[in-house]
This record gives sequence, structure tokens and C-alpha cells, in this order.
Amino acid sequence: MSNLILHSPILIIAIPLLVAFLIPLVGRASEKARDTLVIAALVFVEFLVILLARDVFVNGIHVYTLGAVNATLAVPEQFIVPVRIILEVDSMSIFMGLITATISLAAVIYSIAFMKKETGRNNFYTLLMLLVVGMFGMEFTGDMFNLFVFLEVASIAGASLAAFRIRFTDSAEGGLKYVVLSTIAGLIVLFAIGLLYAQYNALNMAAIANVIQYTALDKIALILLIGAFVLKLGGVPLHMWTPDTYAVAPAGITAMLVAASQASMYALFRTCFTIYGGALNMMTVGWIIIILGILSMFIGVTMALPQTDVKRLMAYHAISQSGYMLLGVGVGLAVLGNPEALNTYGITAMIGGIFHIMNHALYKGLLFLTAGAMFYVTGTRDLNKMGGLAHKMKFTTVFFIIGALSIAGIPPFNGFASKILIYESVYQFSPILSIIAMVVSILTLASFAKAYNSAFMGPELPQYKNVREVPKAMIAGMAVLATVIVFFSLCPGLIIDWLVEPAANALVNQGSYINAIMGAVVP
Amino acid sequence: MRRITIAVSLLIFVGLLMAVVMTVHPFGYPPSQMDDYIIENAQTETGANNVVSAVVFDYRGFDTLGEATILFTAVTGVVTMFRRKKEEAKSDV
Amino acid sequence: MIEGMTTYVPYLAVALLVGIAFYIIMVQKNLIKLVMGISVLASAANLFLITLGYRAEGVAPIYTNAPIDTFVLPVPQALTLTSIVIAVATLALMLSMVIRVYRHTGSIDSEQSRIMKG
Amino acid sequence: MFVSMSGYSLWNPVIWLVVFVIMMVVVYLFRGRGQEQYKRGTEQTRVFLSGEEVPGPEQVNIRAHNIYWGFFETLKKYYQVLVEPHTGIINDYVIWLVLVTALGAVTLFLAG
Amino acid sequence: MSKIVRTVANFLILFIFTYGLYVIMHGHVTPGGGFQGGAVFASGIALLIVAFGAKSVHRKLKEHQLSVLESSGALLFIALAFAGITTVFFYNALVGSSFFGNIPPVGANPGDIWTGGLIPLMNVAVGMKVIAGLGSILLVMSLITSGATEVEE
Repeated sequence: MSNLILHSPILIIAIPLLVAFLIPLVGRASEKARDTLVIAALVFVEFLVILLARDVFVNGIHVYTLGAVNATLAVPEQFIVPVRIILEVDSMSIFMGLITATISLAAVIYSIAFMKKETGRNNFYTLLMLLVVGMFGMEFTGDMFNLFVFLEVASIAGASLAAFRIRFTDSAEGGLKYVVLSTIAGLIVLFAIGLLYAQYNALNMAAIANVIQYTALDKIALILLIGAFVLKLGGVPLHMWTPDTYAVAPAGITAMLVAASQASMYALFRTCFTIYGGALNMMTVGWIIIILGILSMFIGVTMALPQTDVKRLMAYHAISQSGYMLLGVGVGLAVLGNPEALNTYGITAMIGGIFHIMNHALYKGLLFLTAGAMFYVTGTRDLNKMGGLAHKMKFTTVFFIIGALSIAGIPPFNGFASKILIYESVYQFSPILSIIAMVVSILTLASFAKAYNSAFMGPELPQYKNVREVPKAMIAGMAVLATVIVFFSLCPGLIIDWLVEPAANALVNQGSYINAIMGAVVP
Repeated sequence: MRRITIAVSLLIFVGLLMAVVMTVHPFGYPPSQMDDYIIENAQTETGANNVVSAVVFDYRGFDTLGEATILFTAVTGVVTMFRRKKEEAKSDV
Repeated sequence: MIEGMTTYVPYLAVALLVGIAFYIIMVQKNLIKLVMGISVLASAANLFLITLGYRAEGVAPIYTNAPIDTFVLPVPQALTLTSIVIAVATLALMLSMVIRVYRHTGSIDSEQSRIMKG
Repeated sequence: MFVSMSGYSLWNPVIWLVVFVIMMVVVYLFRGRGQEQYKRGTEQTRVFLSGEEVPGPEQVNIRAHNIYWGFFETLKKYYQVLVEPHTGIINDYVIWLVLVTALGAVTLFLAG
Repeated sequence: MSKIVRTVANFLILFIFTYGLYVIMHGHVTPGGGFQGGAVFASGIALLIVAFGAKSVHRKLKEHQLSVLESSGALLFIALAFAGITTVFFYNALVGSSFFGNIPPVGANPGDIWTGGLIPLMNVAVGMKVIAGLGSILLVMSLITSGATEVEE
């Protein structure tokens, strides 16, 4: 057991990778064996993540040095900087890992039934597991170049999956936009990594953060990283690929793309807090992120209101919800300099923003799955053509209502629990931002009222007379997320104390992250 | 308008980049503590004469695994793009 | 200043390549040319990485009959190898998606082949 | 376990649920004091459109683009400005990326 | 292509493949490695496609064969990475052992093929993978651009 915990960071990445390499061989033999293999692998990964989370919350940061004689030997003897690739898992990483594992499990259970009609399912599951690998690698690695590599893995797998249903005319377009922009963002990240390597001759995040001096090169590298990661997480005004890609992707994959964009958001926060957190004046960077967040919130929701394509509508809401996270964490970043402001409201704002990451992944994943269920029975994404689905699809309606109320921040759902933290703490920082956030929440409710009314309400339409409820597996996939949402809604204090607050402290507390690597060094 | 935006943004971007790369270490004289360690210990630790191979497969082997994964992913994606479609799905738009 | 220019010529070349690549990507509506621009950007990144590792009068870091103190840095070469393979993989995927777009819409112009907007 | 403290207030879903249930009970009691002679499936429930025959479900169903018509009519100018940049062309997306990066770099260099 | 090209290709292809395999096998001693050798080998496949046309190559070489080869190469690579899991993932367990385990004398030396521990084996695995990957990319792309509408997975 202790060995399992010791090796769990690499096993979480390597087991889906192994399964992905196995699927082309297994899938030829039997479909059922392949599906069982995928599900079993993801369940085991989920178990490993929970195990690792317990260990991290009890024993602190978990360091795993790849290829060394000893896993905890980050820096070689008689030497001062790490040379090998190091996986460094702290509370924030494992928090994101929990999100990724849960969403992937639900999405796979859903896709088993959803993708029955498609051809080439072996490739589908291979790419899906590779997307999981990319997300986990981005979240667990402590090495800049390794982060870039896994960013590319996630991007390529996500683009291939977004364009998977090639029988539709628009699928290839969405995939092309995603892969082009992701590649450009990845190359920009590579430039930034080169700039950092050129000065400090190090690739490990902790080693760079230990010696960084905030020179002009560092500023350029920081802004390049911010631009690339904001593009990847779909923040206004770099958001325009998001609706195009989310709309064409299969429903389960859209839910996972949301988690992938949040992995990019994790990379952004890791860059700003852990690598550059030592630089004294993060006020400017914090304000840049706050402004991007406000723009994302408002423009995202106002663009979502007139949409008639249900998945484009939800994609614009994904943009506007990521604005809340940027706002909350950006406030924490802006006040990182002065401790009393940080302790009075900054840390609360960060807790709200980070809690909102998990809530958003859950309810937006659930909403995308319900949108996929609507598409499954009606064959269209156009809300103008839908109507009266509630007469036949009881479960889907209930799940949609749960997700919609949660995203709109209606008590007692978890969306409200995280939004109220953001409102009240941001109000102490600057009242106008808080008011904008509340207005955006109201517009979100209006937009989802429109979607619910035009899709589920109204009389039973004749062309949907013989509509049945979606298959059991899809309902199961949605039920997983809905159950977690209800649990989070009932006890937010528990989640905040166990998961969210350690994650926020891990972001703020840069020294512990550095010490976990460089602490053993004897100069 | 579009042209002006392109010109301005590109000028600012490349100008800043050119101004900043002048502050990188002079060409040919890099800082090299990590690489010196690798050059000194590659033979004894990995037994490979080719230090680049030692770095690619031992010190940074995980990157190489990810790189192989990316190639695998791209091949799968390319084959996926051109796989056969169902007949009844042909008409679907 | 002049010798400064000569010492920094490779970096300036990288910056120039980046500018050219972004100009191609921003202006060319032809999707194939856009992909070409992206590969130019990837070449700029590779050139930058391999430039960082050069040591004056250096030789390849291979022990076979070479003095140890003249080795160039090995890590940038490994990074460049990785990024080259990544560039090739993404290039193949992008080109196949462009072919797929052409099959569906009959055009490789990024404005005429566009279906989704707003 | 249930309580989540924010800056100067707290949020407890259990209390909210209790209050919600009490309100529902009160509403149900009021509802019980309504009209007795209401019957389902009789003349009372049929739609009466001044003698015309009631249109079919296609006409009754409200389409999505009809909802919030006045809102969009009022904010027509705002939406013209907002939708115009969403051209859906990849080149424009990259222009936005370079523009934002350049402006951010300038901001960072000016503001320190 | 013309007869001259085919004859020259027939003649050259052996040397190209041999050189690719040599580069793969000697990656830990001389410049090169799995990726470089695989690229050389795949360029030989490209020469075949150019000379004889995609369809005739496709008659001999199917994508699913290549995908099986690629999956097995990837599995071999990750299995070699797992070989050191008793200490640490990616631990080079074979150094000092009797299998590829010689340690060369420190400093300049003529070089010894029987060194490097896991590195030569990883080179072979990556070589298989790159040959199959680039080969199938070339084959699929050339098939599609030469008029085929779809390829079987």
C-alpha cells in the first residue's frame, strides 16, 4: 500500500497511457473487453487519485523524481539544482486531478452508449484515454517543458476527438480551429520556456522560482505564458474558438474539453503564483487577470443570450463562468503583496474561485451531457426545432434543471455556495466588480430559462411523438455528476475545509512548493 | 481597420521581442550548471557515450514518452479523419 | 553596438522568423498557407532552443574521441528533438483536417469554408 | 460541515432547505383553501379562444428566437458591436491573440 | 514514375533501410537514435511511395499492420519504462548488469555497443514506433491525396 501511494503520481499518468496503447490491439478482439478495460482503468485511476489526495492532505507535497535511484531524491547528491523530470503533487494539483478523474469517468460511462452509432470506436477510446493522460500530466508535473509536452498531448487528442464525427460538415472546422490555436499557444509556451531556460539554465518550476529575478525577459515570458494559457482556457477576447469547438464535439468529449481548459487554467495559476509569486509587484498581473475575467463574464453571458444552438449557448456560458474563476483568483493575486488584505478577503476570493472551478466542471459537464441527450433523441442542436421533450425524458429534464439552477447560482446549489464567496470577498476589494458578477449571474439564469423553456416545455411536438428516454448508460453518466453536485450543494463547508482551502493555501504559499524540491540542497 | 490592427500588434510584438532577446546571454556563452552536471555524469550514470541519448532516454525520458505519445495520437487522429463512414450517415448534415 | 549585433544575430533571426510566421498566419486566408506559417513558427522555436545551447567552438556532446570541456549543452538538443517531432505530428493532423474541411465545403479559404460564426 | 464562512456572512444550505420546506407547507395550506368545484378533463380545462379552434402544438410552442425579443430589440446597437468581431475566421482569432499579448506586454513594462 | 526512377529506388531502398536501422541501433554510441533512424527509414518508405505510387505500396503494406507495429513499439517503450518501477519509474535498471550493462571508461573512448542499459532497447522501441507512425502518416496522406475517399482503420 505504501508502495502504491509512493508510485501513485506516475501510475495515474501511466496506466491510462498503457490502456491507450493497448486499445488498438484489444479492440480488434472484442468490443466488450475494450469497454470494460477502459472503465476499469478509469475507476482504478479514480481510486488512486483519492488515495494520493488523502496522502497529500495528510503528509504534504508528494515529490516523485523520475529515473532517480530514489523517488524522493529531487536533487542529486553534491549538486544544487534538479536535473531530472520531477512530478510534484501538491493540494492544488490533486484538486485538479480529482476533477479530471471524476469528469472523465462520467464522460466515458456516458459515451459508451452515446457513441454506439459511430464508426472507429477503437480510435475514439484511444484518443479519450490520451486526453485523460494529457490532463493528468499537465496537473501533476513540476517541469516546464514536460508541461508543454502534455499540453500538446491534450490539445492533439482533444482536437481529434472534437472532429471525430466526420459525417457532419462542421466537425472538421471545429477541430481545425482547436488544433491550430492550440498549436500556436503551445509554441508560444515553448518560447517562454526557452526564455526562462536561457537565463537560469533550469526547467524545473521550483528551481526557476527559486532564482527568478523578474527581469525584462521574465516579464516577456510571463506575458507570453499568460496569453497562451488564457487562449487555451477560452477567456475573452481569446475565446472565439470555444463555441465552435464545443458545439461540434461529441457530448462526453465536450465535458472533458471543459476539464482540459481548466487544466490550462491550473497552468496559468501555477505560473502566476508559484513561479512568479516571489516577484513583489504582482498587482499589475492580478489586474490583467481580473480585467480578462470581467470581460469573459460579461461578454460571454451576453453572447450566450441570443444563441439558438444549445451547445453554443452552453459554450458561451463556459466562457462566462471561467470569468468568475479568473476574477476570484485574480483578486487573490492582486493582493498577494500585502498580507492583511490577503488574509481579510484575498484568500476568501481565491477559495471562491477555486471552488468554482470544481463546481463549474461538474455542472457544466452535466449540462453538456444533457445537451448530448437532447441531440441523441432529436438529432439536432437547434433550440428552435426542439420543444416538449419533458413529456418523454423525465430523467434528462431533472438533470438539466439541477445543472441550470446550479450554474445560475440559485440556492441551495453548489454554484451559489462558490459564487457568494466571490461576491462578498470581491465586494471588499472593489464593489463594482462584485455588482457586475451578480448581474452576470442573473443573465445566466435568464439564458437558461430560455433554453429550458424552448427545449423541454411546451406541448408535445408531433415529430417527437416516438421519442424515448436515452439509454441507461447515458443516464448513469449524468447521474454520477448530478449526485456529486447534490452532495456538494448539501455540505459546502466540508468540501471547502477538505479540498479547497488547502488548494488555495498551496497556491499562495510559494515557499513550501520550492522547499519540497530545493529544501534538501546544502549550499 | 484589420490591416492597421495587424500592423500595430505585429510591430509591438516583434519590436518587444527583438528588444528583449538582446538581453539574453551572448551567443555561445550560455549558463550551464545543470548541463555540466549531465555532461560529467552521463557516462557513469547511464553508460551511454552519446550524452544527447542519455538526456533523451534517461534524464528526460518522460518527455520522450510524451513525445512518442504525441506521435501516436497524431497518427490515430489522421487515421480517424479518414476512416469509413456509415452509409446511412452519409446524408446527415 | 555592431559587435553586439553580431553576437545577437541568431536571436534577432529568431525574432524575425516569429514575426514572419505570425504575419503569414494573420494575413493568409488559404488554410494550407496558414499551416505553413505555423510550421515556420515551429522552426523559429526550434532555432531558438538550439541556439541557446551552443557553446563557442563546441563539438557534439558525444564522448567518442572528443574532449569533454568543448561539449555543447545536451539538454537543448533533446528539447529540440522533442519539439521537432511534436511539430511534425501537429502538422500532419492539421493538414488532414484541412483536407477534411475541403471535402466538406469545397474550399480551403478560411473565410469561405467557415460555417460557424457569431 | 454544512456551514461555509465567507468574509462576513455564512451560508448554510440546511437552514435554507428547512425554510424552503416550511414555505412549501404554507403554500400548500393556502392552496387547499382554493375553489372546490374545479374538475380535470371537463369543459373548465379546455382552452377557449373566443370561439376559434385552438391551434396545434407547432403554433403553440414558443420558439427560442422569439424569447426575450424586446431585450435584443433594445440592445440592438450593443449586439451589433459585440457580434461583429465574432467572424469565425481563424486568422482573426490569431490577430486577437497577438494583440492581447502585445498590449499585455506593454502594460507590464509600463506599470512594472 | 519512369523506369529509371524505379530502378534507382529499388537499388537505393536497401541502403536507406539499412542505414536507418544502423542509426537506430547505434543511437547510444554515435549521433542518432530512435527518432532519427525512424525518420530515415520512413524517408525510404516515402521514396517507395513516390516511385511506385501509393496504391501499389498499399497493396503490400496495410495501415492496420502499421498500427499494430506502432502499438507494440509503444507498449515495448512503456514496458521498458515500467521495468524500473521497483525503484522508480524510468530507472535505468540495466546499468552494471550483464545485458547492455557495460560502463564505458570515463572520458574519450572508442565506444562500445554493449553499453547504455535500457537506452538501446528504448531506441529500438521508439524506432519501431516512429517507423510505423511516420509510415502510416505518409501512406494515409498519399492515399487520400491520390483519390481514395477513406482508409480502413
